[in-house]
Amino acid sequence: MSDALASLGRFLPELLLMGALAVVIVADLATQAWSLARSRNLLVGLTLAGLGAAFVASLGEPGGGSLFASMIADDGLLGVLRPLFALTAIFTLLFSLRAKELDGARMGEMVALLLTVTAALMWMAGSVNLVMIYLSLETVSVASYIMVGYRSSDRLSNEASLKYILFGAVSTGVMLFGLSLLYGLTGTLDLYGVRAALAAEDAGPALILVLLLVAGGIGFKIAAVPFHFWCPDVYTGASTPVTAFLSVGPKAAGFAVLIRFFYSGIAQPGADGTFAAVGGVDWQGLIIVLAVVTMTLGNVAALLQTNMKRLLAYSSIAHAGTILIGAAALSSEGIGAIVTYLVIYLFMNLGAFLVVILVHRVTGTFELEGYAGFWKRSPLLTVAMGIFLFSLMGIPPFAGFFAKLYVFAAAVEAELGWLAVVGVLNSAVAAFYYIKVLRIMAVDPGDGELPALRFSRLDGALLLALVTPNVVGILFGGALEQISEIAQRLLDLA
Amino acid sequence: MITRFRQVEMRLMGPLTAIPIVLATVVLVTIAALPFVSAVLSEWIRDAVPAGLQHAVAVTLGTVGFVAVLALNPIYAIWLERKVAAHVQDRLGPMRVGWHGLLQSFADGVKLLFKEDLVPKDADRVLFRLAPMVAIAGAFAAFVVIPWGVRADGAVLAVSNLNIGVLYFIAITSIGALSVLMAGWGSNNKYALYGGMRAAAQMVSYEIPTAILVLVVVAQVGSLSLPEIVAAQAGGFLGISNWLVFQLFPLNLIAFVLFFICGLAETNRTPFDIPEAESELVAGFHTEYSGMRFAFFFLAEYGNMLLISMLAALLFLGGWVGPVGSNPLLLFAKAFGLVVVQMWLRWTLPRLRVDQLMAVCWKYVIPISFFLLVVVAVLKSIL
Amino acid sequence: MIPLEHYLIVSAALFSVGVFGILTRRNAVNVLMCIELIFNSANINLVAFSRFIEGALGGQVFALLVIVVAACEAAVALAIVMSLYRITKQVNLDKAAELKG
Amino acid sequence: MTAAQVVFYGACLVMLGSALYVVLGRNLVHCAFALVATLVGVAAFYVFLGADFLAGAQVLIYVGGILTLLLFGVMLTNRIYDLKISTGAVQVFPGAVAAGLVFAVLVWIIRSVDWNAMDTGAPGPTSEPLGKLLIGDYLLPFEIASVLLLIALMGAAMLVRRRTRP
Repeated sequence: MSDALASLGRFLPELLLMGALAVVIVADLATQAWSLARSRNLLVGLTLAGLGAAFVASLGEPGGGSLFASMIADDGLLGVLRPLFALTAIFTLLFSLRAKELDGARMGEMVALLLTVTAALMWMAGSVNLVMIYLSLETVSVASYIMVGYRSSDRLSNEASLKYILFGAVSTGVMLFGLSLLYGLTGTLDLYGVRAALAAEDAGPALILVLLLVAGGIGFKIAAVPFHFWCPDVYTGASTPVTAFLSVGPKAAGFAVLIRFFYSGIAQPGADGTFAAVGGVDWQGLIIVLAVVTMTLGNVAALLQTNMKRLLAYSSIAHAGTILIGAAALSSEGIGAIVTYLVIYLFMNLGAFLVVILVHRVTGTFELEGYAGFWKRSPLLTVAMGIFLFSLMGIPPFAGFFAKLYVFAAAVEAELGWLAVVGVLNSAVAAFYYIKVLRIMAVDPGDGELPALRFSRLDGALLLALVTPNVVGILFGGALEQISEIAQRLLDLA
Repeated sequence: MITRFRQVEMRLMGPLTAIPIVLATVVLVTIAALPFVSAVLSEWIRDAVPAGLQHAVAVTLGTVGFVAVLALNPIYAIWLERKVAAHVQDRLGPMRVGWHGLLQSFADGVKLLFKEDLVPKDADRVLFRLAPMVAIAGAFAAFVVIPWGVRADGAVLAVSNLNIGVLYFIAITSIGALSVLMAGWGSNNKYALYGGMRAAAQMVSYEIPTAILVLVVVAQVGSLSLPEIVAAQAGGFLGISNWLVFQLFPLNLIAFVLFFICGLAETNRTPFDIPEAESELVAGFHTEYSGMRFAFFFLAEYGNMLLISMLAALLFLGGWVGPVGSNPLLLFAKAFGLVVVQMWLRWTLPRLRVDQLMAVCWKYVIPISFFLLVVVAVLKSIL
Repeated sequence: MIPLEHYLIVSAALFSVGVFGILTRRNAVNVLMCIELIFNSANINLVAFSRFIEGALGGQVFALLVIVVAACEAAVALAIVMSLYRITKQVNLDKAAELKG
Repeated sequence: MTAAQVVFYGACLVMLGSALYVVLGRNLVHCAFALVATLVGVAAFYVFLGADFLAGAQVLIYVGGILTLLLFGVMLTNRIYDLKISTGAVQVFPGAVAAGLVFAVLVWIIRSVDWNAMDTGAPGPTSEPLGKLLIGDYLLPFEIASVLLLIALMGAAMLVRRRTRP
């Protein structure tokens, strides 16, 4: 009991989110009679306050050690990802104010879901116990299913949600079966205990089976091939802010679980920051295969897309593959590279989705033809999109370049040079479809005379907030180093 | 002619009336002497039965005993219900068959036995046949964990004395919801289906407050085992002041009333009998049933009535302990008292509407139950 | 005494049956039932290991929480099925193909 | 063969048989009721493993809750008069091969691992130690489960509520 009380103090961001959840639910009930706009403003304001407070509370150095009887590791990985999740949620919330799909929708459930899922992402990122991993992953999933189906009178939204939940339930069910076998093999639910047990005794083929089953659940969350089938449909069916959220938040948390499970659970840290697999199974090959297949398939499929949201869906699959290269490096540099990538990915991907939302607001379409001639209507938006896409491509001096650089450097360091080469080649393929979008926006003539675009102040602020980190990525070098270092240094591998 | 027929009837029925009266007396005396009977029986089992079979024989005997009581229960309960109904409505009720109509239920039973066994042409035969069996199995299975009393040597008089007795009870009663869904769907009749779905929704909804209110008791006693819950209520002024219903006044009184209301709803009794509302849905989920299958549903309904009353008596009214010490008959007296209250309510109160029914559950009963649970838990940790 | 392997093999069989159902069934609610089979097979494992390997109740706590999760997932999934059914009047997964995966 | 073994293998048969019916049956409502048998069989397993509280919870939540939900799902998403709800199963043969393969691999692995099973004996009443674990070591998962329940309740209610566009 005293352990729980002691843990509460270091659990402030999550507690703030839960407090905000309670307030929002009551406020939603109390304002049922209000006009839509008025209750919407109040709810969004309350949620922003909660998320902002959680963001502030999550800054600063993590305390190390574990919370709640070894359920959560309060380490650097969690320390970096907590503010990232809060930030993603803040952007999502502001996006949803501008998304045409959510015009006139009641926001009570949406903000409640957003608060819950943010907290659950934090739990997921910190989990060092099999029960916690499973439960937090399911909480994120269930909240995501509902968010995807939020427009319940819309057919696409419902279909996407149904596919998502059936696919998700199967993958997590399969993962659960794997976790149950792992529990039987090691006799403990604690991740560090699992490592100790596996280090003492090889598990052989049973562990391979466990890894394959668990990879199903994690692969589903990070949208890695072959567990990606839901991704394009869900991205298309969900309202765009939700899509933007799903492409950043759960993916980052999925990678955190991947790091925890593979690095803390079935690998032993060596002296020079490298890791060695335990339990008699060399799982590096599994990650490498996943990375190569995911990257390649994502990029090739993205080439064929004519719908912006589907294109971004496949692009996010390809990025997941690139990040997996960092996981295959089996070194703490690889972990740092993953976390850095995730931070930068937040700004570039959310930026691209913001442009999609703003374009959809005036054109009402997500098809690529709708983007024709935007240069004439709004040079500013086109330039912003250019920056986001160049960053996603990994062109210097934009931030995305550094993200890729770190990952590839980690791979080279781990003597996986050929994997880095595959990654670079894939980036070249990716350039084709990103540039295709830009060409349509900048070069293709739009049909007829369309009025120039006007931004609201919120749009301008959001664009500025998302463009800046991408542009000044090079200046951020120091900050990125620091993030990477915190994530590595304090990764609690006890 | 009619007078002549009546005379024959009366002459025939007069002596037969002795049967139900004698039967009831025998059963009641056996129940009162149960601690003694059981001690004698278990001694006999220990001596005369081979070691491997002792447990099986004991369980079989117990099962036969309570099945006998459960089978007799509706015969008397239906008669009682008709009498109560009649007197509420300023009538006499059954008077013809036997003394004050005591043989009426036997006559009805014989009639039901010989009725044609109908299965509608387009019905789902498997489910249609299975539904009454599941209904009665669910109702009877719940009785397995109901303890009837304790012997002098401390042994509990129950077929199976589970230490999670209350949880088992809540779990098994949820099977009832399945049986009405089966019946509703299997009949291939829209009234039956609507009735079945309403009944299932109602049972599932009211299961929540029932479970919470049981937890109110469990939180105070600190055990899921029914004999321990009863043991905690023994003693006190006149042997009744320790009954849970009188503790923490008025919290437990409210809990008891709510529990009883939930019990009414779970057994689909008026004012919660919307699933079988005659004026709306013909007869609800058992519209298409006749003969013995119909009788099975009836048996299950009266079994459930007795069950919920017994549980209320065990949880709140001290079970088998009371002013005259400890005796199984006390439990039966309390339970039958509550059964009569159920009948009284049925013939006094009007029926709720579907939306009112759900509103009562979700907007009032569940929040109040939660409130009670929290307050009781806090008080328990302070006191 | 029933040996541990027997529980595990029964659970593996249940898992395989669930997988078979997921591969072959096309009704959304039916697929949900098959998912429940998978959850249950994992739960049998957890409880069996908790008794035979760990000797503590960790696995039982896990199984209890899995049941809770299964309930949540079923509730949300059925809500979505209902919602979709209102729009399309069918829940056949092959026909829910406005979105082509 | 002792009585316990007879009951155990009987439960296995019922469980697997009804599970097979769930995936092979033509009538969806029958499939749902077959699932009841499977779930009760699993509860019987829990009893065998000494997990009495879990067995109760299994029947209460699965049979009383989830199954009723599923039945409502089946009954409400199909026309009332249409009793025969066939679900055209596709790719039965490849599906069977894949599932058979999965089963073979699982059995091979289960038999190849040396589990070091020790029988610690029936753990006795589990409700009290389980409760203590839930508010002790597993406090956080327990609280997360309550958040999950809350959000699922809210979300499900929101999804089925018919929305009128303003």
